[in-house]
Amino acid sequence: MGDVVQVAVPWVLLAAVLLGVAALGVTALDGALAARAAGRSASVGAQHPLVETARLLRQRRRTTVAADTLLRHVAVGGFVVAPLLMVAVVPLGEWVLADASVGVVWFNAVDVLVWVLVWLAGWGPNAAWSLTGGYRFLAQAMAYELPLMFALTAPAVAAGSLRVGDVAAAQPGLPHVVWMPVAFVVYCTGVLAFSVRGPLSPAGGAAISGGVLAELSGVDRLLVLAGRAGLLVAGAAFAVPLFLGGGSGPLLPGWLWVLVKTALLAAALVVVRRRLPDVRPERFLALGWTVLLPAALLQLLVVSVVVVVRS
Amino acid sequence: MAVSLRPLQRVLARWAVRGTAVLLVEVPGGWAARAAVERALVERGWRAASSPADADAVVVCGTPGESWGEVLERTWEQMPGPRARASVSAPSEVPGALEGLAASLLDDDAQRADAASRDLVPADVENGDDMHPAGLDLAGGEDDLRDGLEMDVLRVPLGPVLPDWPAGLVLRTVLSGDVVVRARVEVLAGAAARRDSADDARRGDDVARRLDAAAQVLRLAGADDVAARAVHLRDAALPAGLRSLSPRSAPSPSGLRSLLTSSRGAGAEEAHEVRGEAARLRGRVERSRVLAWALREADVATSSPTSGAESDAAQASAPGDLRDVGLDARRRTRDDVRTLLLGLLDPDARDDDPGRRTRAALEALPERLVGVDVVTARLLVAALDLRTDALGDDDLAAFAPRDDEDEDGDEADGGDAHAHHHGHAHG
Amino acid sequence: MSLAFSEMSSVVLETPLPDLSVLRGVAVTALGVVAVVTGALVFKVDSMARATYLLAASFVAVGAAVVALHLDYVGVVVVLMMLMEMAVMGVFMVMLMGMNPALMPMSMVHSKRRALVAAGASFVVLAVGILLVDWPQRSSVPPEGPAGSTEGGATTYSLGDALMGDHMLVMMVVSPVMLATIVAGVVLAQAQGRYARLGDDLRGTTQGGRR
Amino acid sequence: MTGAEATSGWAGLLAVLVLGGVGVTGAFAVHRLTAVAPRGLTAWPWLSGWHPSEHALSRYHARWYPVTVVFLAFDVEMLFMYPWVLVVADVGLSAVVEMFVFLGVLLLGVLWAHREGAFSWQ
Repeated sequence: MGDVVQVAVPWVLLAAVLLGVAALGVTALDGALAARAAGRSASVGAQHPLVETARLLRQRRRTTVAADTLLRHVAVGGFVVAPLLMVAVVPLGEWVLADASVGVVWFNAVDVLVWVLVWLAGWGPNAAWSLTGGYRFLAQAMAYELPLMFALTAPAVAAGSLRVGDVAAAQPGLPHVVWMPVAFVVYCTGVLAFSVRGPLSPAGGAAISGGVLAELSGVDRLLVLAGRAGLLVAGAAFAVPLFLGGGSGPLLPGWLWVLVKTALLAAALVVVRRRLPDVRPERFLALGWTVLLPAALLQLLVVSVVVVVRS
Repeated sequence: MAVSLRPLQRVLARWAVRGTAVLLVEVPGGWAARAAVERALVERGWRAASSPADADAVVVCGTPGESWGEVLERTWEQMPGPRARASVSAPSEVPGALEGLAASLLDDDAQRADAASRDLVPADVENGDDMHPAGLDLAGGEDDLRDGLEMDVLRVPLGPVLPDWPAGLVLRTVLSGDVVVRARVEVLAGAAARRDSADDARRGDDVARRLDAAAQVLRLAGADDVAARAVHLRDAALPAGLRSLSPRSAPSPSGLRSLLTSSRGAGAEEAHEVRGEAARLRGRVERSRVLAWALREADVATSSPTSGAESDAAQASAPGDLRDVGLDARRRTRDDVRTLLLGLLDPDARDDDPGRRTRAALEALPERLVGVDVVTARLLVAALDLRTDALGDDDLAAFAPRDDEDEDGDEADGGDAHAHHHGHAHG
Repeated sequence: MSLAFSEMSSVVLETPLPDLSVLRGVAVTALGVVAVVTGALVFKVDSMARATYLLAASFVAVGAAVVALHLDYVGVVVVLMMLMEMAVMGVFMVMLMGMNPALMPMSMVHSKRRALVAAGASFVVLAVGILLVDWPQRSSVPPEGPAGSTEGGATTYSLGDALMGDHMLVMMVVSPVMLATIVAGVVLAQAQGRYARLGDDLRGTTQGGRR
Repeated sequence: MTGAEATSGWAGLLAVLVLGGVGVTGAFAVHRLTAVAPRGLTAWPWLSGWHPSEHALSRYHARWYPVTVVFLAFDVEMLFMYPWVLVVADVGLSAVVEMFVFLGVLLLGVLWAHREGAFSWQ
């Protein structure tokens, strides 16, 4: 595999299109699984993203009395921008939009941006359910963020670089996931948490009437839903260079391998998400600090000792 | 320009209606209707909405009494539009009602006319002043039960318009953050509550009702697929008279579904199979470690009768200070949500007097919820399987809505629960 | 498709770009203005949420300016840390405000005169310092790290090198300080410690000790 | 080194921001044409059908604040972590020992906070 080439700015459109298609894909898969569980045809369920998009494009916007409209808009728009900012540093085979020397740290910064967006989405509408959703998300963030950070550093230590392209290139034969499985699992837990859906979604959920979504309708809701699907995809895409060997693989060109691996991991995360019940943040908090954090640190220790011995 | 957009808007409408989100409102006595609507939603590929902002349509299940007028009207006003509403009091009315909703939502011209005719801002929004922006009070402060910090509390009524919530129940909570500080129970009666509940009892649909409550707990806990299974079983357990079948319902390969659509009446063999399936579902829930882990300690800081002398002593030694009591009781209380859930899924359990049980549970509820976060509170309420339609007239009188609006001073110590806002403070 | 892809990128890559140092100067200046304006607005708004996130925006602009100066890591980590700290700080700002944190006119300043004097004095000292100090000229480029294909990457490497080598003392001092922070913070913040829960003998046999 | 490389990717990220902004604005513009009414409604926040008694924006009690203290103290450590990542291989074992002694001390603090119940909500 050659080195990563930074492509010209207009290719950002392609990145956006790929991200959008993948977001539709994971939502369709989720819809299909839900329909099958309810005893309906999965193919009808798979239309869910298109149907919901049409519904929300037609539905009127709605704001609330004395809402903080500015902050609400920042949150709604930010949900779409955040996943784009994440995939911008992910190499598609040999091309990357932004070849940042500290791409791993950049990803980390954007995933913290999600905290801000969720909390602002909760604060903006001046409504009890939204507010509760935003705060519960931050409580959960206290539990997943540190383990996630250490999980991000493990592959970087192995590659001796924070540049995403270097990390991808550092695993020609053996993908990182094989010898740092704990970091991979912790990383995936983090992705499930920051994609604001599923078991680690205290920001929403039936028990708080949708939480941060409770007062959103029309295009606002559409953008937040699209953004959180995009976050799941972006999280899966970033795992490819970090843990899954980047574009390496037989027969297919590198860029196609990246897409295939991203799609498979995103689909796996959707399936896992459906099989788990919501975990309340107070339960997750203890787990994060007493299990995930020490496990991630232990993994990091193993990786760094291996790296030292190897060099 | 608007003319050229019409075809696009019609296409959008057709697609949109395929995934209509319906806000379900259950009135006491409307249980069977609600179950029928839920089933019809699945058959159409529609879904239940989580809030008015999410909803295209609202369906009132049962016959609301007078006290419902205000909440139903306000819910309607809060829907963004396109919007439609319907009311069903019996399962047989469901297919027609949903057809009506679909037709109304598809009528783009009428929906646009409705949208154009609405006020952009609610009529009762005022200019207000610094202390009452938009004419609404600012939240008042109160010393917290746990750490003594003075924080604001919010008065958040739970119900009656709330998915997966007992029919007509209004829990007037005071929340500090997401924790219940105080709660008061009211019940909005349905017009036909008594008669319907008597009918239900005669039909012996207790298994179905308990499966329904279990499905609600599971949905609230985010275990959607298991919940779908419980709903499935509930429908199979329904007596024939309570099933309504829309003409669209397609046959499905699953054995239970064909049972369901046979509509020949719940014969002994059929009932036996449902019980077997329910027992299997119970085993699945019981074995699920993840579910156990997620639900464990989803219980209550309470000084309920089971919590024993120690916590009573603690209470006596520090009236109003619930810190120790809460933690002690949390350790001791083992009838948590999971246990209740397993009980609901037990096909052999009997519920001889749901009315009395419900009344007792409702009376104990405010105290049980003190110190509990709002998510746990909702899980607990669902797991208690409260049958408001089985309450007698005197029970309903005891829980009648009050107009005094002095929610602060209602339970226990609300004395100093008033605003502490004085002019311009510093950051 | 891949052919078009590489063709296009090579075309753009070969296009001569304007002098980057000029661009960088413009970027740093613009970001500096953003940082100052958002920072000043912190004191103008009537909402704790807005104040907090304006401050965050100000720090993000500072981080971006640092990136524009080719200190990639320091810049991005400023953004990362400040978003995180501000998100948490926002929670406390909202909680500990003596009044409604969003819907009332409020003043974010107090001890106005002393603050003005202190701010003015420190501004003058710093400005004078900038103008008078004989800034060293850069004598060499940072050493190439294994990944340091860009200048931004190399500076990160040398930062790590310094931390693990010459400036090890920094880390060794920071760690007990942080431990002390954790312990002190929890002691102060935790209303319900072990002794309160389990009694004075920590066996849970006696009724909770009361503070 | 070509010009684009020297900017080390920040132009691409700027482009993403611009595209995101254009996209979001575009979505709102499209929605004005497709929605049943172009202007949004203002409604009272939803409280199960009841009128709110007060504004929800208030001094919200986040009961997990003890955790934030531990979190903020611990996350400062990440400042050192990322640069350390680059030099582990070159510096060798001493870098690993140093960092993990550092982390070990912090973990002691976490363990202690756990025993004090900082991670269990009240």
